[in-house]
Amino acid sequence: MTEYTLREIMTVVAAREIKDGDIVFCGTGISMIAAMAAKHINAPNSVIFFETGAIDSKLEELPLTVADPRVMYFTSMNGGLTDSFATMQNKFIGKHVIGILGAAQIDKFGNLNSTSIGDYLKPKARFPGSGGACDAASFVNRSIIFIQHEKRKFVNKVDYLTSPGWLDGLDGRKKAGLPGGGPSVVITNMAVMRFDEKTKEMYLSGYYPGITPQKILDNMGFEVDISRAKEIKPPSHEELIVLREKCDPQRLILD
Amino acid sequence: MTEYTLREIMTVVAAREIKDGDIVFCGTGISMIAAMAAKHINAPNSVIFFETGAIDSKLEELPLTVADPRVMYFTSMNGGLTDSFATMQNKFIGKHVIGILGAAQIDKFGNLNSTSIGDYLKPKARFPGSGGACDAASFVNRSIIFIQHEKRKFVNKVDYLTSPGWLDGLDGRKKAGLPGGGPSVVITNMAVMRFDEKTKEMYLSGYYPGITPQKILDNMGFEVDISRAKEIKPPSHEELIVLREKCDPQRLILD
Amino acid sequence: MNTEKDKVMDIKDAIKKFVKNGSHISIGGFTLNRNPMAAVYEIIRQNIKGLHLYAHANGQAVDELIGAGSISKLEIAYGGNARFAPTCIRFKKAIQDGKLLFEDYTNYQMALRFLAGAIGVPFLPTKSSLGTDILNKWGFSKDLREKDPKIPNKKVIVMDNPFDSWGDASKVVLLPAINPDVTIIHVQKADKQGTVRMKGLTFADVEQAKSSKYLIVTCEELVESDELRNDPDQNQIPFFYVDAVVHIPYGAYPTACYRYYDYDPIYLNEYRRYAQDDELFKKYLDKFVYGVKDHQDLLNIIGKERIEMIKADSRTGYAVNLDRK
Amino acid sequence: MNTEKDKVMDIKDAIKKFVKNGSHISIGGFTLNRNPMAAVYEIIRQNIKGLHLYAHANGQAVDELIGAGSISKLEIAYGGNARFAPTCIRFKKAIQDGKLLFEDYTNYQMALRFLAGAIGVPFLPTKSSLGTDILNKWGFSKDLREKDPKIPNKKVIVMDNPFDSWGDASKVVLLPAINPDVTIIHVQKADKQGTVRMKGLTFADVEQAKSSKYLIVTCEELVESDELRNDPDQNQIPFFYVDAVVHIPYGAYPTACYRYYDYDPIYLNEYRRYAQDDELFKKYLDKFVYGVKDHQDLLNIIGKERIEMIKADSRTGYAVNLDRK
Repeated sequence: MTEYTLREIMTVVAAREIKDGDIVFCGTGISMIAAMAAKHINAPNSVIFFETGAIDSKLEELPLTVADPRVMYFTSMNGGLTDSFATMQNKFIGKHVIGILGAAQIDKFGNLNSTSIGDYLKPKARFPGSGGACDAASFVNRSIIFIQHEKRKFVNKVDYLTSPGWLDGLDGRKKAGLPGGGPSVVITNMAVMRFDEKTKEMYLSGYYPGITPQKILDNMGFEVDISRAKEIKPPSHEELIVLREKCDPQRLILD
Repeated sequence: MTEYTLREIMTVVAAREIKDGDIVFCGTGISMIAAMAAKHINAPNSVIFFETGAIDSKLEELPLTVADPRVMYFTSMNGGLTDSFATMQNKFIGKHVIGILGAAQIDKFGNLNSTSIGDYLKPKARFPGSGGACDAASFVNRSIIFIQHEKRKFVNKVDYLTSPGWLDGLDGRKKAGLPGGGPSVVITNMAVMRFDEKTKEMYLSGYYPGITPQKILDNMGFEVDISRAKEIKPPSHEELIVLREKCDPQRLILD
Repeated sequence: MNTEKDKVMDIKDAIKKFVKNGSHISIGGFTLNRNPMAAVYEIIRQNIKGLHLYAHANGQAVDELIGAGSISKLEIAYGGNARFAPTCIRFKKAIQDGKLLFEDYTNYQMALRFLAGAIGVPFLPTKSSLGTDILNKWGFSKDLREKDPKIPNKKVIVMDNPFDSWGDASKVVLLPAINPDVTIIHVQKADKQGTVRMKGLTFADVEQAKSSKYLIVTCEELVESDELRNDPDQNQIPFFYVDAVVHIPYGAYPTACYRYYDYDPIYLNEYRRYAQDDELFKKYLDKFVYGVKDHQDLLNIIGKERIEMIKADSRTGYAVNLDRK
Repeated sequence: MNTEKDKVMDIKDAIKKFVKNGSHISIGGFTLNRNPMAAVYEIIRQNIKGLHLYAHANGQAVDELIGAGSISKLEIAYGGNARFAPTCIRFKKAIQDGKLLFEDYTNYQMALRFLAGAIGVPFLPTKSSLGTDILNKWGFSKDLREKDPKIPNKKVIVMDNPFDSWGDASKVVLLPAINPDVTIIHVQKADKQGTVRMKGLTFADVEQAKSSKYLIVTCEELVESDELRNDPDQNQIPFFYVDAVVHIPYGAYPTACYRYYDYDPIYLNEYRRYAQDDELFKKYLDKFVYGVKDHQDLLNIIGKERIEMIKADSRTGYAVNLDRK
């Protein structure tokens, strides 16, 4: 078996979530590599697009932000913010969009905080804020969340609800008036969590080789069902080659 | 004195209303020639733009409609409908836009009908409808109206109020929530009418050489004040040359 | 919505596949420019009926569709076609004869309604038409609105500005979104996958395209993707909005297509004469629409000389000195 | 708004003329791309204070303006700059220290707010942020909202869909329009009169530009009008929106300008180190902003080699194989 880093398995697991034909709303960092990898591996007809307005970029080099000039090359179209977000809010296109999001905090319904910890007006820690994350989380039908597995990040209640997950579960999104579906998967440095189809509560779906479900629970601020958990298939040699040689040869993100 | 046709004097009188620096919302037909003439004569820095999205077209030939390919040549920008109307609704730009409109009926407050005569659902006569006229009449600060001087056109009440004039006079526009100012001038085949600053009621401002104020009244369905009326200065030789040689040498519109 | 790589189709197949009796449709272009005429003629030839048409000032195509009896309901801002038809003739007749359900908006309002549909919101606001009969006179009955889920419950809504006087507004008009079943546009260039490049004005084509469930693009030139992707700033519609790409040179004829050809004044003048009279109009359809098997066949009837006459000049993009009387 | 033929100005004069203490401003670009840095540095040098800044994810410029103490109020969607600053450092510090009045929106919402201002409506609707704290947590107090006529009475309004379930919506969020006193954008090409052509993504520059009372355009190349008007389909802003045209090559440096140059990773990494500490940041300003007399002077300090290093490749539009660690 080939050696791999945690960032590498996280990326590969995310890439596997992308289906052929998906339109992928891509953030910065690891989510971009996951989307690039998916195109090379399992979803050749998926389309990467960026909130900045770039549609189906030819990513010869890894962009460092969604506004990197590298996203503007050889696209189907270069537009702007109002175009890209409208694409997700569009009733026909939005259904085919999958979002990839990150956050500083997450609760058991997949609600995300990327704004601040503590008092909103004078926080203990300030993060960048929503950017397009709340928009994507509002509009798209499925989303992938990346987050580090730490007790302070998996919390009972997020300090600021930046991006809607399943809100208070069940039909919470529908009651709030949100169009899309909520998060489908949470990918951490230890595990993969999914949401119960009915209650929309998070459960442990898979753990990386060498990690126990108990260790995962120990690193969370709330309990989740671990009865459905299975070990995750590690990245294949081919998957790693794609990641390392095609997606991030400079290791700008993977390191 | 040079001979001229009625259409020619109407066009010249309209051109004189355009001030240097005005942005002219231009319709089809005679209004286009008036705007073109103004640029050649009295308002070299006025800007012609079309609801279809063409800004500051170089009109080497006369366009027959606002969608004529002739409006697309050598513009500052080719956009679309949402751009052009937003330009008029824009709080900073809109104040500098002057509209040129036509209609089938007009009332004493300059409200226009370009939709239909008779019952709306099964009319005696159907016209094209608003197009962008109602939008322009809603947004811009000043407008020029072209209409034939006939009793059936100057009516007490328009059958369908397509484009807002001063509505019911006084502060009617403000009460309705309309942003711009109402019509400033009505140019007919006999006369020039303006609106009282306070009551917003139409009055006779000028009549063409050879036309009496009484004849004008005889051709209207309502009374207007004629005490302020003066004879209109006929088109100069220079104005006519511009019209005939630069604006419509094929006499597509002037005939 | 379609992410496939090759969506090239014949016009006959594209119309058959996407346009059904009773479909809600919209068409691109403005008065006598870039109307998707080849597609419109094909709709008429396929005898598709009961269409609900959303139009701003789409001109020639609207009049021909109405004249052919394809349309049962119409939402429109303007039915005119320059001096060739100050009011579109078959449109005028159909309304005066009470043969068409219709409802009037303004051009901006129709554009905003397509935009609302394109960006996925139920309505968009404007200050246009406050105080006018656009607000007061509704064409569709309350009954129809209640029965037909594809017609909004209200034509428009006037609302007090909830942000007080913010934006210098006391009131706004809310316009319901449009999401047609099918939109058809004719463009200058497209690739097989559906990336679109228009030249000249885009009118409301982009909004109409994006608001629609299915999108048929007919194009003057079917080009390699590389040509469009080497300068994607010039493209207006990303491929995934597109369901069918149809290559039809002169697909907008007899209307204009900027940088390719002008409108044909002879055709449009002739059309006017035919359109004035019901019997004559039947003859028009028999000769120019039913009587030809496809758009190329129509062009053959028109003849090379006329086609040459309207060819665009490379500097200006239109036919310089074309006799347009 | 200005229809004059020649609006060319020096950056010093343009900033002095249009940006005042307490002005409400917005700047173009996104994170590390096409920020109008030359103009931003000039604002800092002219010691203009108390600015109210409207930002979506404008990145580097926002952080420098905050760090220099130019900003007293901020409406923002995102304060990050890629791996150079996952959260913008001076932005983070200012908020954690309680030194800035601020209010959070999303990127789409800020773009829509500029669009609302540009098209002259008091608000625009979206479905974004329903159920979130974007709606619940307001940064500006009720008192400030009542006192300051340049701040809307409400941050957002949630409204039931007045068209019932039309557009598949039960509720919408209404966002108040933004009309800044001044917007500054940096573009690839402009002519003397102000017609603008950007290359690559436009971000929200067009909406920001059109929403603004005054508009300053800085450009890489000042070109003849003919060049822009020969293909006006590629232009994005008509001249009459523009009040000042300023020719500043490398005017977006150290951020990127597509097809001209890339962002400078060395500068941005150095900036991060300076920004971490208050004293160091003063040194940064002294050396790179106050210590240079204009943007060219800054470029001189950076040196030809670095400028050459970030030069865009003509095929891709960015600096291929640039070391971006």
